[in-house]
Amino acid sequence: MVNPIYIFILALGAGFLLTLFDKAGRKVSLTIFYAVLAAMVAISAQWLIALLGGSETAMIFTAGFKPPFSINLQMGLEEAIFTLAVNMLGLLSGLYLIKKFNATKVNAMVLFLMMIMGINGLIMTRDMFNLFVFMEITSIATFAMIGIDRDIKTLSAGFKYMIASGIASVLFLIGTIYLYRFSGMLHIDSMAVALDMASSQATLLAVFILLMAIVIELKPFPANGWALDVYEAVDSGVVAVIAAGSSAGMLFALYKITPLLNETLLLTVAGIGITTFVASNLMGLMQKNAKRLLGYSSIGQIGLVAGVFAMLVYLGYPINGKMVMLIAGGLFINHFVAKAGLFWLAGILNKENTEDWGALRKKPIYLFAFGAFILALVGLPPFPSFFAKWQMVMIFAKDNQFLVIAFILLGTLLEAVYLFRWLGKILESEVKEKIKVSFAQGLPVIVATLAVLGLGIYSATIVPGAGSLNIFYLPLLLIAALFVLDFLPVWVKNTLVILLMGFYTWQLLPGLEGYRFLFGVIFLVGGVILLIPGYAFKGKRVGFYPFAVMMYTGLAGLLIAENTLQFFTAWELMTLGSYFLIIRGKKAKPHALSYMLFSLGGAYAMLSGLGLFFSVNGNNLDLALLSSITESTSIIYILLVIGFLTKLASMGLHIWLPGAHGEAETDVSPMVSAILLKAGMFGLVVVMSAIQNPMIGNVSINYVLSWLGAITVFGGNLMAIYQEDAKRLLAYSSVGNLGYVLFGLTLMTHLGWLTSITYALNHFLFKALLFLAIGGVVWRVKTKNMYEMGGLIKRMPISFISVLIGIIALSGVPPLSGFAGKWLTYNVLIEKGWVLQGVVLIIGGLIAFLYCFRLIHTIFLGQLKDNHRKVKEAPLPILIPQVIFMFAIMFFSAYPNMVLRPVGDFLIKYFPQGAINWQNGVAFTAFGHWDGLGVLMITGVVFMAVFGWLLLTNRKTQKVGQFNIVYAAERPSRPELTHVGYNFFAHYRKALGVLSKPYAEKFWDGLSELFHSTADFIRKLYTGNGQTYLVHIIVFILVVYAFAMGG
Amino acid sequence: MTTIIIAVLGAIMIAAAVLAIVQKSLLSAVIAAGAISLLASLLYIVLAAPDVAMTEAAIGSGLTTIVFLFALNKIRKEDKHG
Amino acid sequence: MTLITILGLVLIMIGLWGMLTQKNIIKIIIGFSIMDTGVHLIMVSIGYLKDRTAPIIDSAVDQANAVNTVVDPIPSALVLTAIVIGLAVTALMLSYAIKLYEKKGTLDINEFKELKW
Amino acid sequence: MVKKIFIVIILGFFAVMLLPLAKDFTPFQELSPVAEKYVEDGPEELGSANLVTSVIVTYRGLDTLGEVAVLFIAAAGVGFFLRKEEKGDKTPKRGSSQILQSGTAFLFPLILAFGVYIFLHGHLTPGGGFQGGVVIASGMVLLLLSSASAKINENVLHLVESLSGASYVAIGILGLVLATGFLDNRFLDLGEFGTLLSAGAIPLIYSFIGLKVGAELVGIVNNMQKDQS
Repeated sequence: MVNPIYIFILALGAGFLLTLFDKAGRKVSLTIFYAVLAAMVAISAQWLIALLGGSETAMIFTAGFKPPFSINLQMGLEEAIFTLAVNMLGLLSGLYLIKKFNATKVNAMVLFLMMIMGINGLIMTRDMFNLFVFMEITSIATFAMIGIDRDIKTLSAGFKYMIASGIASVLFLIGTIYLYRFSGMLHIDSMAVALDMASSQATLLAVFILLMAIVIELKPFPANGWALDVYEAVDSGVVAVIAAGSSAGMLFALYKITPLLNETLLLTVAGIGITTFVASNLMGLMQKNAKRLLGYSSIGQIGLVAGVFAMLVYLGYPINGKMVMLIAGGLFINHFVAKAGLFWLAGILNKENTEDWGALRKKPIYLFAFGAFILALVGLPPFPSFFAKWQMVMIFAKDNQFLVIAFILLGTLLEAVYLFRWLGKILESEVKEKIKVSFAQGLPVIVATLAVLGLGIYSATIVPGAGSLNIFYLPLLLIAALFVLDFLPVWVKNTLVILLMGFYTWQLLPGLEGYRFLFGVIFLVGGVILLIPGYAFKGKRVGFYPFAVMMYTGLAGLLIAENTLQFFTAWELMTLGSYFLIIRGKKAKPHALSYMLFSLGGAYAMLSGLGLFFSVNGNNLDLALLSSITESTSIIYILLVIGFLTKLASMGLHIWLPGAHGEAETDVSPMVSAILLKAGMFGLVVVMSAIQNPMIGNVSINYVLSWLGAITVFGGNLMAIYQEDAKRLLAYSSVGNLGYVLFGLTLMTHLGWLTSITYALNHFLFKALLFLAIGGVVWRVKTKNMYEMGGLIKRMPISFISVLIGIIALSGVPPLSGFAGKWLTYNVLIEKGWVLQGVVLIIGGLIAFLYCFRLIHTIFLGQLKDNHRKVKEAPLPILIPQVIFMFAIMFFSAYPNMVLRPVGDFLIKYFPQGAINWQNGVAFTAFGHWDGLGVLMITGVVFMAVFGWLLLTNRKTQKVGQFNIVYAAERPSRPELTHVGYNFFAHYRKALGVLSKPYAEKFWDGLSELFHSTADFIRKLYTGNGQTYLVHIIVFILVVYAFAMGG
Repeated sequence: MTTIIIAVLGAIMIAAAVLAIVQKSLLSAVIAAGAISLLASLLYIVLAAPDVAMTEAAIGSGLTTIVFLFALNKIRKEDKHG
Repeated sequence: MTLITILGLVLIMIGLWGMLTQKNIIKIIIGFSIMDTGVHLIMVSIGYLKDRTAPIIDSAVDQANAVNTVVDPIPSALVLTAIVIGLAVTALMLSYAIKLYEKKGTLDINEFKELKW
Repeated sequence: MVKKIFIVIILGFFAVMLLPLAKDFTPFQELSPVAEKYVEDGPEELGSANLVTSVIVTYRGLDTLGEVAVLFIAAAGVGFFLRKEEKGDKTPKRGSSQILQSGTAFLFPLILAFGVYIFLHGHLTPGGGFQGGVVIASGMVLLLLSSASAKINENVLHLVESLSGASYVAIGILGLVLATGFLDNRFLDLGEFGTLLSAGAIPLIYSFIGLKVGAELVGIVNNMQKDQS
């Protein structure tokens, strides 16, 4: 094996001679330059392979003396990983910069080589002073390399960097010399052994000073203004090395000196790191400049890695143990690859403003890369940070570090805000120009993308509980295949996905038991049916199928998840897939963002809950143990329920839903509404069936939740009546419908749950139907505003029947299945005696009539618009599933026992009391009975009679022409005012006053505003003045000193 | 004896340092800074470190000052022509 | 040699004071180099042992008893390196200063605030 | 003004923070264990009378290589930084006084010889590659200062710079291959203690360091001095 010292020999030798070689031609020097970088990669790669294969850590003694008598280098697993990463970065960034290298003096190559070598040294050396030398090599080479562009911004940023770094090196020297004197050596490992921290104030102070030197180089908040300037101004290829590579070296330096730190100092580092993470992500909210934004994110991520690492060591996890590797290492490598990739992309696009990145849309590969990096930074599966974060929460929860968890999740959420906002902006922007990507600049990005994916999959195999993740392997393979096959026409992909999903459903469903089977039908059978409308689309529909499959993978994963890791992974896959489906809608971008943020917020609540669960059940991931926990039950319950309620869109957490469901594409709306919302319910069922009646003091949590359910019914329905947009109306109606679901569950009785499930099933059927029918109408008339429609009954009769059946089922009047829900509700209200909620529910139910009426009245009745005279019925692929759902509703209405009876049977397992008594399809409870088929027939007969009478008596109706203005004399100022259906329920708005104000939206808007203004206030710290930054550094050190040493 | 030498040299160095900072003329400031290094190299001899003394004298007070002067010269030239 | 250590600290503080208060970039660099000198002084003073001679084995030093008569050679070696590095940093800072001046015609650090927030 | 007071207060606190370094530090009476070994075994092991030299060149040779690299980076960096802009304007150089010129002509060879002497005797007397290199560089600088027409031949400079650096690394490899480790000086005979040709490869290494350092420093000054090229 090649001695690792050859990394330095090669770099230095080539560096020294490169000027001479250059005299023979730039080609010669370039060749040697890349050959050396490649050789450095090869050496570290070869060591990594050997070490993974079980080789011993290599010690290299320079000058042939053993430490502490000479400087030694070390090549262990960590070193091999870090040097390989850094050298790869060097090679790729070097390639990226080839054009600049060609255009400028040979010195640029020399400096670049020295930069990379310096970082290698930071990683490999075990000598304190040698560490300083390599630190200086790296920084001085960086300072000089910054001069590859010499505009005023770059220069002033570089100078600020030099000053800050100068202070750091002075501190480092002072610390080092004292530590040398106190311990008698410079070899770091022996130093840690020899040093007696308690011996004097000076010893502790020396360690502190040394630590501060390294911490300053790691850019802690708020002593990091200089770093932000560097990230913003310096060439992307160089900045990629600074942000990823130099930070890697400094993190490794921190890792090395950790044995010198006592508990207080470890906690200090943890505090600094996590504060930096939260603060810089907060400030990132206000940032528009792309590279500066990446800078904020970088600083935050480095803070996170350092903070989490210190925290783990503080909690007693061995420094080079598996947990540290998995969590801190995972977070680090994730940031390393993603950030390098993003900075490279920034250079390729060369757009300062984040809003101008739309050009990426013309380059699907790079758009994919961008998406992958963003998701990796936020920590979604299948990226390394997802597993790192998962494991981190489990570990910290085990050690009761909930404050730390809370802060980290807050920071992550803030980061998600600006990153997803950015992604959304790209996806919605109009592309005016094309970008050209050269091979040398494109390749690094592609390699980084593959690396981040590969590392994610690797993490998935080493995280504790990894074995169980095999359930996702095949679906993920399919998703990957769909990304590759995305060039195929839509019908091919649609058929393929329907077949595969159908087959999977066929295989999976019979094995599911109880409520899982029921949800399996909703998720998967529903899913397959709702894929049929896909045939109506033309072209390729790029990016639809991978994410649709991802969403269904998540949903299926929920059904079969046996442990919390599977469950959470499935949950996040589902969220991610659905986000990308929703965002496809033309005006859906902001709504997709709020969907993602609420989902992430909910997921983090859930994650904390799962962490707590992990800690109280003896560090076991098994989901089945949820029913046997005895400690912290209520908190776990609340955290998990909050997570599910965000998906269920309960009042207060609902504001993402109307936009997300309303603006989504024709077939996506029914998917996310009819199917996806049930995932939240599924979660509730899982938790509530395990933890039955948690209390806080004397208050039953479920009682509180029942009120939430009732209010949701009322509020959702109330808001639905004011909508002019047909799809939004349906969306708000979903909020209300799921309020019933929540209410039913919180009753915690047999009948309550049966009610809830009936509602869920019903909602699944009629909401899919309604969204398809209305979607079909919108497909044809190209508007969602109801006041622009009218009289469509003649042009779209099937859609009309769909909507008619849908609203009958929805409003809960006989004869259709909705009535079953209502009937059960009244039964259960009587049973439980919750009168007040009952009143709210009944009023809410009445409100539903109002908006149901509008759907028929405004869209299908009245006068046909002039421009709609030639519209056709909705495309066949959209109609077919409607017919299926119509029949399903009919069937469910006629034979409710066929469905509800088996449901009742398994509910007995949880609630043995108060089951329904079925006799030949007629349900009997203590309060009455209900015969589905009978009701359907009677109502049918009555309807036919009335209808026939109407036909008979109304033969003489006079038709009024379109332009027969019988009530003239007033000219409407706006076109929509001519429509009788416009603002139909305005009088209700007036009457209800306070009740119809959007409190929830105001609250969340206010919160967002608060965060943004705080961010804007804090970032004013960064005045741009180098001296001020210096003051920050000094004050920072003093404050930390006061905290760490004063107390 | 050495203590007195150190004290005297130290006092001069501190004075020179303050001078180097407050002095308006950049040229004098640079020379004062060079003087500090030169005096420091004397202290190194007191501290029995002749190698350091030589280096400090040659690099610290010699070359650094020269580099400063060249830089000043360049800036001044810029001033005239720019 | 506590006295020299203190002297070193004083120089560091003066240098830092210069870096924090002087507007002229050249002055800031001078402050930095004074600070550096202070650090070097501290480093050498740490290696000094009372009444001992330079670590050179010549006729004046008995090799057998050298352990008890010479000062620590390591800090000297380190300071040597530090001095050279200091020069390197100073030279680079000065080239920044030259370039900055070329671009803006001023050396006032307050003028270079293009990047902020 | 407020700002200045604030800064003085901060610095005051900072000084108070650092004070224990002087106050709580009791000077040691003995060498540190590592230093003790260097002093005790150094002369025999490496054959250098100047222990600082043995530490610099061999025991902590990697530091020194790094240090040379730092200087090299700085020289390359200054050259890179002050490279010609697209529109470079030439300014006439002013001549210097006659005395300086003739003085230099007389002094230059002497200074050069002195520099070489210093680095060749690095293992015996105070000084070594760095000091010698600086002396050589100052000779060149004097040359630059004295005559308006004096120009450094950059090709020669680069040649010296590159070859001396590469040779230094090559000697390091020889140590690795022929002796026990990278930069080990003992692949050459240690010779008779206290003579010029002793201490193994130390004089050789120091010579290359001297040349390298001299070349780098001249490079820095030259780049600072000349009009951007």
